[in-house]
Amino acid sequence: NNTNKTPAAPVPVKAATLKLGYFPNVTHAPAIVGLQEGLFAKSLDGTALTTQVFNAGPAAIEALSAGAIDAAYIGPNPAINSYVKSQGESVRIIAGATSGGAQLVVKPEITSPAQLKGKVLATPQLGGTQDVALRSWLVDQGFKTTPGGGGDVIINPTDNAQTLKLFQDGKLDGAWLPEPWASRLVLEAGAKVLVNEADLWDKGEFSTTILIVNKKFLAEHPQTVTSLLEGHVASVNWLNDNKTQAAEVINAGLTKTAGKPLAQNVIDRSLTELTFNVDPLAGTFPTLLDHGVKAGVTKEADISGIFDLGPINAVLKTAGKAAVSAAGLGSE
Amino acid sequence: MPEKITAPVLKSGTPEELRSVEAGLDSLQSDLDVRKGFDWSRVFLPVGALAVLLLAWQFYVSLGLRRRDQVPGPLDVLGSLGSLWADGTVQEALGTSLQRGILGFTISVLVATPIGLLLAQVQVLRRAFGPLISGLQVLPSVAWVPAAIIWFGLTDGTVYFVVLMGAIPSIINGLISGVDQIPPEFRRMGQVLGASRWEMAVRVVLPAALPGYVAGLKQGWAFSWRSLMAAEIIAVGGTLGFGLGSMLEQGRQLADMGIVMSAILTILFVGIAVELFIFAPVEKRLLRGRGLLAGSTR
Amino acid sequence: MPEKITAPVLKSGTPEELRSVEAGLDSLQSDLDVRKGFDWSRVFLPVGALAVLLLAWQFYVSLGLRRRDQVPGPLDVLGSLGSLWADGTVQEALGTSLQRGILGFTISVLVATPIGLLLAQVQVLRRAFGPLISGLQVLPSVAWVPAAIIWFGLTDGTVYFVVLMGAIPSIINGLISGVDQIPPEFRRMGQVLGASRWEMAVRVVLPAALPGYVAGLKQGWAFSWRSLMAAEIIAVGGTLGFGLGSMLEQGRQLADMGIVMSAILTILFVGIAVELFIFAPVEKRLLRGRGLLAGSTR
Amino acid sequence: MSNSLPTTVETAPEEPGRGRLARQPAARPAAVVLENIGKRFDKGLPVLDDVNAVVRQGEFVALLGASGCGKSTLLNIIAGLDTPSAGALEVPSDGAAFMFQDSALFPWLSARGNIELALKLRGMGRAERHARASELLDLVRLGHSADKRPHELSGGMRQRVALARSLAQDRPLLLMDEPFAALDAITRDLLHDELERIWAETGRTIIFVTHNVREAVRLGQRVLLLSSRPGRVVAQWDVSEEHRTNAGKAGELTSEITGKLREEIRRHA
Amino acid sequence: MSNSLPTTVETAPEEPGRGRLARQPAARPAAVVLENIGKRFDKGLPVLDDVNAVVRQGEFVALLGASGCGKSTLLNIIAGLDTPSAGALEVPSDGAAFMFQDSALFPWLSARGNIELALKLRGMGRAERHARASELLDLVRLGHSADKRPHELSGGMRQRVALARSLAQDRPLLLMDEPFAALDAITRDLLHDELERIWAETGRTIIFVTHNVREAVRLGQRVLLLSSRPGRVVAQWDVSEEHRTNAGKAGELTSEITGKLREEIRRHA
Ligand SMILES: Nc1ncnc2c1ncn2[C@@H]1O[C@H](COP(=O)(O)OP(=O)(O)OP(=O)(O)O)[C@@H](O)[C@H]1O
Ligand SMILES: Nc1ncnc2c1ncn2[C@@H]1O[C@H](COP(=O)(O)OP(=O)(O)OP(=O)(O)O)[C@@H](O)[C@H]1O
Ligand SMILES: [Mg+2]
Ligand SMILES: [Mg+2]
Repeated sequence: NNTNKTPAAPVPVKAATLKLGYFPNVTHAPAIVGLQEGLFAKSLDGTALTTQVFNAGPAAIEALSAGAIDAAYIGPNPAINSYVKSQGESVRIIAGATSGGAQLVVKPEITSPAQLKGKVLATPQLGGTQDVALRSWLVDQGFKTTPGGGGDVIINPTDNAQTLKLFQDGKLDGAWLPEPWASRLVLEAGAKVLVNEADLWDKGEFSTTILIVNKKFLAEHPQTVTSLLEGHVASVNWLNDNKTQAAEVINAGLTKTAGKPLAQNVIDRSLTELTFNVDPLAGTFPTLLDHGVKAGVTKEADISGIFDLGPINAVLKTAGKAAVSAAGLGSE
Repeated sequence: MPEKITAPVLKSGTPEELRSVEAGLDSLQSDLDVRKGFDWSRVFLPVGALAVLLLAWQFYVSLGLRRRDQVPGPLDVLGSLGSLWADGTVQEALGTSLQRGILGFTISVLVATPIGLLLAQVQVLRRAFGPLISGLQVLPSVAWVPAAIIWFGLTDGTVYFVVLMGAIPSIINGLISGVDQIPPEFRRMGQVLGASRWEMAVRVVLPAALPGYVAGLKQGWAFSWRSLMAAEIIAVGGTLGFGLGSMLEQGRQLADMGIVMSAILTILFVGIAVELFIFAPVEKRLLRGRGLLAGSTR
Repeated sequence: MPEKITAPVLKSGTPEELRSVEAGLDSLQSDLDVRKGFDWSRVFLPVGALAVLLLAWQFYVSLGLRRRDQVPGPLDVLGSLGSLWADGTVQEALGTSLQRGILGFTISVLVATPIGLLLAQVQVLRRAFGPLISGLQVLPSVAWVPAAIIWFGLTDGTVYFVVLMGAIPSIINGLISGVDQIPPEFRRMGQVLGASRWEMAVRVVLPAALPGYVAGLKQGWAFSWRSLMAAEIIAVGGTLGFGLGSMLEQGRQLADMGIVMSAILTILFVGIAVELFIFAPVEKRLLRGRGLLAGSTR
Repeated sequence: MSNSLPTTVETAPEEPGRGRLARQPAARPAAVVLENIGKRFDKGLPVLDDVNAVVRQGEFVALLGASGCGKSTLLNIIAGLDTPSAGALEVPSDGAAFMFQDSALFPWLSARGNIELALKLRGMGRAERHARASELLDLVRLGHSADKRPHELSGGMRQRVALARSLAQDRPLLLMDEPFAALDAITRDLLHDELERIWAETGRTIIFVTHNVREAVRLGQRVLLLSSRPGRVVAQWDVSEEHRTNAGKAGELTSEITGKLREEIRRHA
Repeated sequence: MSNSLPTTVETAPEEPGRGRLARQPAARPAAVVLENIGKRFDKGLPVLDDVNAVVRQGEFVALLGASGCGKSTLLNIIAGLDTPSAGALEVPSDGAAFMFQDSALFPWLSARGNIELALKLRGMGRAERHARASELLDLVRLGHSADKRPHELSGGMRQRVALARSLAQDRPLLLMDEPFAALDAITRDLLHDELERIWAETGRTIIFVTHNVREAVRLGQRVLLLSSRPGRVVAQWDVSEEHRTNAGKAGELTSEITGKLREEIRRHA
């Protein structure tokens, strides 16, 4: 694959293999279901599919950037960072996957935002979606925070698994977390939801997981990308059509890759918080970036061109569905 | 009638008083040691120590200071290990990691030894690159990951690269330290015997530095194994196999202390086994051959 | 009239032929060395080597094989380092890490030295716990993180715990290896001189093992520094200060190779500085005091 | 004044020691008793076999024997540094001062430091230590090299530091393994006198190994000859006051001992 | 037959060598020439100062001097292991065989291994090596301990292995630093004979250090005396055939040399 025999005008060819990266996580359910149900295999007919499981964003982005994988399910922030840093050379967002499912969960005794003064909260990673959301929300609530950790509320960017332990141990007062961690804190550690991120966004929609591809791969193998998207759309549709079976199939996939399924109540609660949608919600991206700037963790940057939604719209059109919008940030 | 007494009867001169028992016991011990074949206390003592630690752990857990899912007891871990064993995860992880660890370490040794000898023997090279190598030694494994991914993609090449970058500087430094401690008369004797630079390095310097070199290898093995664990966290499954590091990380990601502890115990077990069955015998032979075993506790 | 020639004029016996120049140069070099004060070649040579590497790097980058954001050139990194310096990030990270590294290493040495001596001197303890310590040495830092977090939460205690667990087994093993290499006559002499166990350990065994021990300390420093980097990735900012490890991780999160390379260069710089200004002089003094410097390239 | 004892040893010499010391060795209690001492290393042939000897308190005994016959091994056993494989021994409860065959100086200490360590380990205070070390260094003619490290000393100088260190130990029994081997004839003579003076003053029991038969006769009250493979006390001679004053007599004894030694060595060559 | 030269050295002895060798030392070319050699370590006083000497090819020269006077240092300089701080020297281009004062055996090799390494480094094949090593071990009476490691050998045995190793080197110049110091009188005599035989057979130039004046007169064709602090050649004696055959003459020379040595040492004590 990735052969480039005629530099001037590469003739698009079908790739021999497609290397897909994802996380063993309920927010990556479209990937898990697509693999479990053989939806990708079916749509990628003729192209071999290999998968790679990552635990963290940086390694996935580094691998995608270097061409070690061709496409990946990932959070919007790593994708934006990579796009900005490479001046648009590294990746393209080709579809949405999951939205919603992030909450600020706190100790039960905290019932109002005002009580957060001087408390210690966790987020998954500095400058990540939830981190930015928390910081900008705190600014709206009149608190001051700094990326270094100072301010009225102390923010500890910490691994989610550690956050659970720390919270159980009473060493954290709360955390802004994606699924399934928000659910785990609520169900396993007795946390209470103080803020649901969905309430902060238009229509309660914000992107949690998106599908991205290596820019070069997209240029060389558009057919393969289209095939991938067909599988992706099928997978998202399957999730929306089979809500009852979803938990079981996802857990089977998690057992295979993560070694263990999620507890039934955790996955059930997670799935009610998450929405699966091929729309990347491009309209929220400028706001995302604004929040980051406001929170002092990102700099102003130009992300127009990050989306390449042509292929997905073609697929949606074939299926007779409505096109998704790039909100002026790329081709549709 | 000469009475045969194997252990010496120590009587004092004028006041019948026993001579320092300590010294007597010490020399007795070191003398007896040398004679035996495989000394089973080498296995039973560490196993015993481990058992005591396990008991202490169980006791701590049974105090109930912590929630069981946060600090599982030995039995819980055993259960978790058992189920991981039953579905083959442990075997797979252990096999993958062991294979990588051994191969990576072997390559490291083969690369580091000539470099180390060269640096130890040629002052200009040592002065130029010695500090750099010490600098590389303190770079965390994760620093190599982005570069490794760029160069090798998600292949075993990446894993080995990270392992090599972890182990090689350490082995080089160990060898150099060993060479530095060679008494100068050995080199002088080599020179008198007309050894060429190569012969000096291979016939005099390397064997003379061997005890220090093996000490460096031990540290290098630890570095390579730890780097391997770090490399196995990059990505799980797929083209990169599933190793003990992946298992540990998986446990952490799930906040499942049973898996975490199972991985830790397996890694610990590998470390102990390598020490007991590889390094300890090699060191013992080396020391004995040079008459350094007397008085040593090896 | 005796003509004074400082360098020896080497004339051969019958056929006027120069004696092996190599040997002559070698001994000349080792002789001259000892006399000088601070030898600036110790600084210029590594700096030169580094400069050559930087040029090679710039050359590789200028080939344009990789995207600039993936493999930034030295100048890009310098720019990135400059802006990180301007906003104080590098200084903060360097200060935090150095302080933690030095404190953690100091505690490790203070804890490991008595344990190492005890293990090296008492066979039963060594047999029981030696393999365990070798096992602990190969445990990756990340294995300690869950336990550390349970015990210390997100405080510096967690960082220090991870650092200690990384460095202590390595220093213990280094010391034990050093002690194993002591020629037995030193212990025997100590015994003859009537040294108690304590005096033997402190006045005979420890000084005799010092060169090996310092080699172990170097490896221990590398372990502690690498463990520190791993610990600083646990959490970035917040209640835990922002160190070089955090900076490296942040660079990776932001996919900013400039920050990553800046962190790597800073870590490398610390490693080289510690080697040049701490370990090298200590080792040199040690070796010179024992007459081991002749012929060595230190 | 010789009596060759091929296999058994007279435990108490009938003859009193040299006249220059008023003490009567036979009357004094035994300091070292060796009973049927045997020693073998690992899988090898026995090095010592059935060694019997008694050394009385205050005696000055020379031990002679071919190279490799087991003299150092025997001293090690007496010092408690090695255990015999057979037999029993009686030694002073507070150990022995021992000067090893190789000087075994601690390379991290200067000549003075090596001596001071010995003094420190017997519990001497700092000021006294310094003075005593200087005294001992002067005794062995090394006052000018006190601050040199062992590697900066010549072979003979190292041996003298080791001698000074062994004298620094305040033990009633002093074992010396070829203490003067690396010294020139003149320095050796000087140190012979010093050693004799110290022996007379302190009344220590001294057992010393030498390859120099003349030295053995010059210093020893009694000379023991060890055979080779296995080592065994095959002969002993008492050295009387007469041998000391009469050069001819001494020469006679020297050649007698040399003859016996030659005979022993020939048996094995 | 003595001539004391307090400061200058006659470069060519007028007297021919012992009759047992037909060669005429004076007629033969110089093997080692030392011109105003000076040596000081670091900051210390000079150890050697203005040493002048010529050793002709095939000569057997004994070097005498007080302990610590610089004999080993001088040999090191001749062997090229150390550089003089002043002066010039001429040595054979292919280096010298050297037997150090401490045996300096490689502890990781057996006695045989040590000797075989010397043979290997001069390029000898495996089979020949083995045979030659056995020969040399027998020569030093260690055939039975060939497979022992240095730490399993006695001091004298180690010295003999080192002797065998130095003989294994096929060099025209052989430097020996107190080669027999740790040996008993009889073994020493045997090895004296062997060394003399080898010297006569191979015609090597030999410079050896000894503290035994008798040994110097017994073996050397010429005896050089080094003074102390600084080391300088203060006297030399030619040893003629007459000294060898006539015990009285030899004794005379021995006491003359001893007297001179005593005088030298007294100047400094
Ligand atoms: N550790 C050992 N292992 C095996 N054999 C040994 C050991 N130590 C000594 N021997 C053997 O014991 C014998 C006696 O050695 P020892 O050192 O006592 O001799 P010695 O009489 O002191 O000789 P020398 O006069 O040469 O010093 C030798 O044959 C030696 O090879
Ligand atoms: N590396 C060194 N540094 C400083 N001084 C040294 C060094 N080596 C030797 N010396 C000094 O040089 C002098 C001569 O030493 P050398 O070993 O040559 O004596 P030697 O004549 O061989 O004595 P011996 O008969 O005791 O072996 C001594 O005073 C010694 O202290
Ligand atoms: Mg001996
Ligand atoms: Mg000498």
